[in-house]
Amino acid sequence: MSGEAGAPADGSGEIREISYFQAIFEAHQEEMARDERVVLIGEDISLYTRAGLLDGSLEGRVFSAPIAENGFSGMGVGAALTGLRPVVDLTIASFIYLAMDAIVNQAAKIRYMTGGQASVPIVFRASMWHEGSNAAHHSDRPYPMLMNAPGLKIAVPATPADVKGILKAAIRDDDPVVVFEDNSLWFKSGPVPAGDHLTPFGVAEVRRKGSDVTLVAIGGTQGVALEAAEQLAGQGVSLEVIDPRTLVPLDHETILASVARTGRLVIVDPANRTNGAAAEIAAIAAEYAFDQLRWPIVRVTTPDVPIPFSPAMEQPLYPSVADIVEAVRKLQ
Amino acid sequence: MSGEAGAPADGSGEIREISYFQAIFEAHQEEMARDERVVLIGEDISLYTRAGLLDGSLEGRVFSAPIAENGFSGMGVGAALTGLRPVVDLTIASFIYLAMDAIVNQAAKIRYMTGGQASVPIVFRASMWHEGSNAAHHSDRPYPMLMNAPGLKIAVPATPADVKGILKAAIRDDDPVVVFEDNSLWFKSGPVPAGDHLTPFGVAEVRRKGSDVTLVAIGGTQGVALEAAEQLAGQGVSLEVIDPRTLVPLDHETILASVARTGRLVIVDPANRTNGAAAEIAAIAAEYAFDQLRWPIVRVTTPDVPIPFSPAMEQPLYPSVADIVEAVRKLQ
Amino acid sequence: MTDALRIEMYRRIVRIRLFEESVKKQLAAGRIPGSVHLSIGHEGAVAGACLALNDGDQIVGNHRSHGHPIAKGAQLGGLMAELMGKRTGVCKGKGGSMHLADHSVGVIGESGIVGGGIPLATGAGLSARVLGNGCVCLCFFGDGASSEGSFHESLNLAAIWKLPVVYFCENNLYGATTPARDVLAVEDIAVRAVGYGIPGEIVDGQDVEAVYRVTKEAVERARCGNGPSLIEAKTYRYGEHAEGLIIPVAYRDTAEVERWKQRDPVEIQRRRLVEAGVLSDERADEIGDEIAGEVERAVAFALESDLPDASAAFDDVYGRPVAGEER
Amino acid sequence: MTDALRIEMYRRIVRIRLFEESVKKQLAAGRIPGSVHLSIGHEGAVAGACLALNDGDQIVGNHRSHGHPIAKGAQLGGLMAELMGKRTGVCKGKGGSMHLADHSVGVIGESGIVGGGIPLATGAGLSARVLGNGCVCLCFFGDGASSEGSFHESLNLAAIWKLPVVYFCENNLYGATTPARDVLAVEDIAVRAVGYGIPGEIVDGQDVEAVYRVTKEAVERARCGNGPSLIEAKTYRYGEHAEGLIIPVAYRDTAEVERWKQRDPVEIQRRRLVEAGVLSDERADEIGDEIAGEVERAVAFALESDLPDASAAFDDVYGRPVAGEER
Ligand SMILES: Cc1ncc(C[n+]2csc(CCOP(=O)(O)OP(=O)(O)O)c2C)c(N)n1
Ligand SMILES: Cc1ncc(C[n+]2csc(CCOP(=O)(O)OP(=O)(O)O)c2C)c(N)n1
Ligand SMILES: [Mg+2]
Ligand SMILES: [Mg+2]
Repeated sequence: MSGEAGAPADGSGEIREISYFQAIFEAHQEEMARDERVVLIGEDISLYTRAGLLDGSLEGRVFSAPIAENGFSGMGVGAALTGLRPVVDLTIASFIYLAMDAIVNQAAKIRYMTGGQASVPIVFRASMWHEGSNAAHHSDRPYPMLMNAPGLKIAVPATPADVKGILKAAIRDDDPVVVFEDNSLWFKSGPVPAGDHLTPFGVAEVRRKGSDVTLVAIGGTQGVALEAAEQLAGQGVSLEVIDPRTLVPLDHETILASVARTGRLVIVDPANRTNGAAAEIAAIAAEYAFDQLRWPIVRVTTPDVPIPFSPAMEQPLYPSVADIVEAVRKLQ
Repeated sequence: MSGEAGAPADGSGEIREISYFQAIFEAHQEEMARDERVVLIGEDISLYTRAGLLDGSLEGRVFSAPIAENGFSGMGVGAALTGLRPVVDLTIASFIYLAMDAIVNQAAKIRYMTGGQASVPIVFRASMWHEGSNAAHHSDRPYPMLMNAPGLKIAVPATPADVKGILKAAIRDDDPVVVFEDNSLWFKSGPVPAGDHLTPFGVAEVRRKGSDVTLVAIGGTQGVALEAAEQLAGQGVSLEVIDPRTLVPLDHETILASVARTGRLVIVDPANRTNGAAAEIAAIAAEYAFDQLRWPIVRVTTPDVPIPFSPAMEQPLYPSVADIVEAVRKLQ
Repeated sequence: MTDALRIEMYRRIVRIRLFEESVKKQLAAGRIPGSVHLSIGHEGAVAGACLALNDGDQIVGNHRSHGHPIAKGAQLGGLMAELMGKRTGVCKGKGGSMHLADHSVGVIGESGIVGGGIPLATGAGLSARVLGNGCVCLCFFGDGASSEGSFHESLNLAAIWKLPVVYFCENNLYGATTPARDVLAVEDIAVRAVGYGIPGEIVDGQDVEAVYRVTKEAVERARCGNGPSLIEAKTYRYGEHAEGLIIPVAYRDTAEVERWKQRDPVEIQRRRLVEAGVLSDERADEIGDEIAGEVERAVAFALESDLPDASAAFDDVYGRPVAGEER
Repeated sequence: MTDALRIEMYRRIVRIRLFEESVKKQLAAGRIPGSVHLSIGHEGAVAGACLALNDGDQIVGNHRSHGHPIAKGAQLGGLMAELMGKRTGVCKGKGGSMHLADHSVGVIGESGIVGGGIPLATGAGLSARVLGNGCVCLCFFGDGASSEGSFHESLNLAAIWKLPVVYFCENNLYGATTPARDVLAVEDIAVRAVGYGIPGEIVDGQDVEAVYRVTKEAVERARCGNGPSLIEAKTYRYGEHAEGLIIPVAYRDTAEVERWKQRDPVEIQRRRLVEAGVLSDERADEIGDEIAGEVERAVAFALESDLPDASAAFDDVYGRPVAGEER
């Protein structure tokens, strides 16, 4: 049911069950076909056309790059300034640190610094890897950092429909968007409308309606959130599960309205705890929904440790159904 | 009075009035003289010995580097792994983005990834510039981002005594510490104990005692915070002003204990609003001091815009006395 | 090289010089906030290189790039107003000295982050290649910037895809207070071209015509699909790293400064044109006067202009304002 | 080169080969989590280079660096246990395949971030210079990594300060699925040495003795204070980029793979020693058996070892636990 909720049909086409991964490439394919200015830049991506993920005719706009994240990200920014609409594939999110100058100093600021002369229509894609024993150099979830950089839009799509809709909307957006994919979702399927399906920015999706506790779940945590909601429903506790879908802009209204009804807020965030996205959401609620809040705001996050290699240590770190159930139990 | 509060004498020496800037160099001078493993790395820093900020005899340990932030920061990390205790001067905080791989992927994670075989005793210094029309490429305050990277310690010293004590403690610390200096403080003076004055990490300083509202003020905002407290005192509102001094580790106890007494929390943070340090502090209070909180938590921050050049636009952006007074007024 | 072009070179050099001298005065008078990195001494390199471009071509500058938009044909009024933080500034007062973009003449960005502009120029090259619009991008940076990773990454990217970019290093022998010889493992930055299989040329930056010739060749190579080049212009800044900045110790010889001033780009071109009979001394003086007038009008325009409203700080963060918390 | 050394080269090559073959089996059997980048094919380069060092010297590896600690003298048990995520692993199960540091033998770090280790090695050079301890650091990286800015920045830093670092590129012609020729503007990475005024050497990576000789020279230069060198070993990986990774399309010729296997580093050194009468075929077989035994014991040790407690995830974030929120 989370899938349907995430895929409001826009009437343009039939609904198919496809994977998150397929949805990513549908978005690329459609936007590249629609607009010749869309180009792809990233490592090893000549595979996209060669493996049939994208149509072979697009080959000339797929730039399979050297391993030079800051260079090719900045190149993407320059291309965006001069007429292209690049999608820069940073592959794994930990590589974003190498491209921070291009993203934060350049992409995010150039419209502003030029007094609006320029726009920077660029999309950065990055995937966040979990539970694969990829260890500390390949397991970060750095979206909270980028939320602190004005000028960027930050998306964390959680369903096939949303990743398609967000990517398409991002490619058409005149501002830099960083799309964080949750790698654990890549091979999960869900309903996706065919054709021009766009997901609006700044509009949260209520994945499950409820009345006792508001559960804001970020990105790939929808699954554990909904499962926890199901379990707790069996125990007479009704959870409202909200997926913000984009963190910048963030849909304050939907979250605050829900908290106003429930008086309880739990935030599930797969990023590290300190200054994660959950901190911002908690701060907003503590300022603007304070009078309706009846219980402490609880964050369920990945603790503040680099991600270890051994599954014995890694797996228990991520927010789980049990963690959420326990957090909610605290509020009674 | 803020100065005295920030300079608990350690009995080792007389108290002098020196500037924040002088205090920085006293710390360097003393630690380099004390420990031959301390080296400095940064751009244009051969000036330090040539201008007499440091003793000429230290010249051989001052590495005036090419403009290559990631390279020399990573070099610092490698040096820290192999017996030195480098202080890497990144000059202006916006340049940190270029060194994020060295800081976040390497410095922060190496102890962990090696299972504790290695330690990374390195200090990164960065100064944050305000109100000088330095524009968007030279005006960032990126400490909130680094708070999300486990393995780093983050300090925001606000007085000459604290910047000296924090730098000295950071140099002796076996873990990477990023010290954010507020450039607007450089030429302000305050009492600093001579000799071995160390400021502990994770211990906030109460800059002014009060009973009605807890005001957590970060880094360079102590001045406006204390002035606002003074103004409000005249109107019968008693503010407790707390300077966390280090953001990682953060002194939860002092903040929560104060909030428990006052029931009101305002946080003043010169970083951009979304996911600033204020968000984390608000989230902590909303979880652990909720039952004592009687009013919404209010953040007074720099709004989410890149910093503009023109003083007409720049100056009003930063948290001011009036902003704080207004925020506190909301809580009555 | 036509006479008209040679005179235009002189005109642009003088325009930069007089603009910058005025900037220095306005700063001293407290009319320009912050600090400024002046192009004085670099005019030959800057003007010679920009004149080798077509109007539709692009340039990317750095922190020391007041001269570059001027050389590319920008109006002085918007530049001076920008430096004074006025709403009529070319960037509405948001960019200031280190960010004098003027998209109307192809000045697509200046980066206050050293080396930050090099990938941007590379991207303009990518656009030219994909869009097939025949544009070339000229990328300015300093000797100091050539130590940044972005230099290496960009030259490699442009070389493999034969992007129409000319990388133009203004080697003024110092990065801030640091002598290039102390932080550069090689004497000539141009030799680094070898690592990317592209042409690397050294040119006398004080000789605008020499710069023009070398750049023109590189621009033509780029435009024909033969890929990028690296040009190193040996030049010198006459003033401090940044105007107003007090540097507590001497880091260069006054004799060195004087030696370079003997080879002043304004004088060299003036003398050459006068000696060749292309320009009379009187006409040269007239040009100076005309340009002085232009600069005066720019100053007047800037001084008359209003400061932006404080609320303008909230515009231009995004193309369309983004929903979110009210402030 | 003594016979003993030549035999030791053979021994280390074989040790890497057999260890890696076992790793492949353990992975397939589900005993190693995640994925692994094997050194098979690179053994000549890795062993030849490491043997040119003293015991007290250091190396820095990358994501494909199981072989490097072995070549530097690490015990196999701790490495295999690490790959299985056991608490007895050399990094207590926290590092895994891409982070096999073993400080006891000077393996100071391996970086899963491509290019991330290059500045670290440079820093080891800085330490050696400041501490005057006579150490040299050998820095391994791939052809792909040579496109990163960290390569450029590091070589320049090491060159200006004459740091005792040997930059050793294992050019296996591909970065993941991307042919080096598509993303490198030059054929030989070694030519980039010109840009830093340091020696650049190309060597046959399949010939352990050639690698040893070239590296030894560079190490001696470094140790005597004559600064860094760049060595490019031409080599090849026999298997996939990462074991277990399925690559949906062919990106290299099977003929190419076969051609390289004809020049197998194990075979080349064995044949050479046998032909020179330094080693008999029987003794070579015995060495193989001895090492097979070592590897078996390492596997047994790893299998017997316990997994870490989940709570161990919270150790080693800082030297001393940091006050803060209870979890
Ligand atoms: C990434 C970065 N590092 C450092 C600085 C500070 N800085 C500004 S200009 C400058 C020197 C630049 O030297 P060069 O590239 O030679 O240009 P020049 O000023 O000589 O024209 C430095 C270090 C900066 N702005 N950006
Ligand atoms: C900064 C960074 N970018 C990308 C990757 C993904 N990645 C891992 S290995 C690899 C290829 C590396 O090629 P090369 O340096 O030639 O080493 P090889 O695998 O061939 O030994 C890539 C792109 C990474 N780990 N780090
Ligand atoms: Mg310079
Ligand atoms: Mg390779």
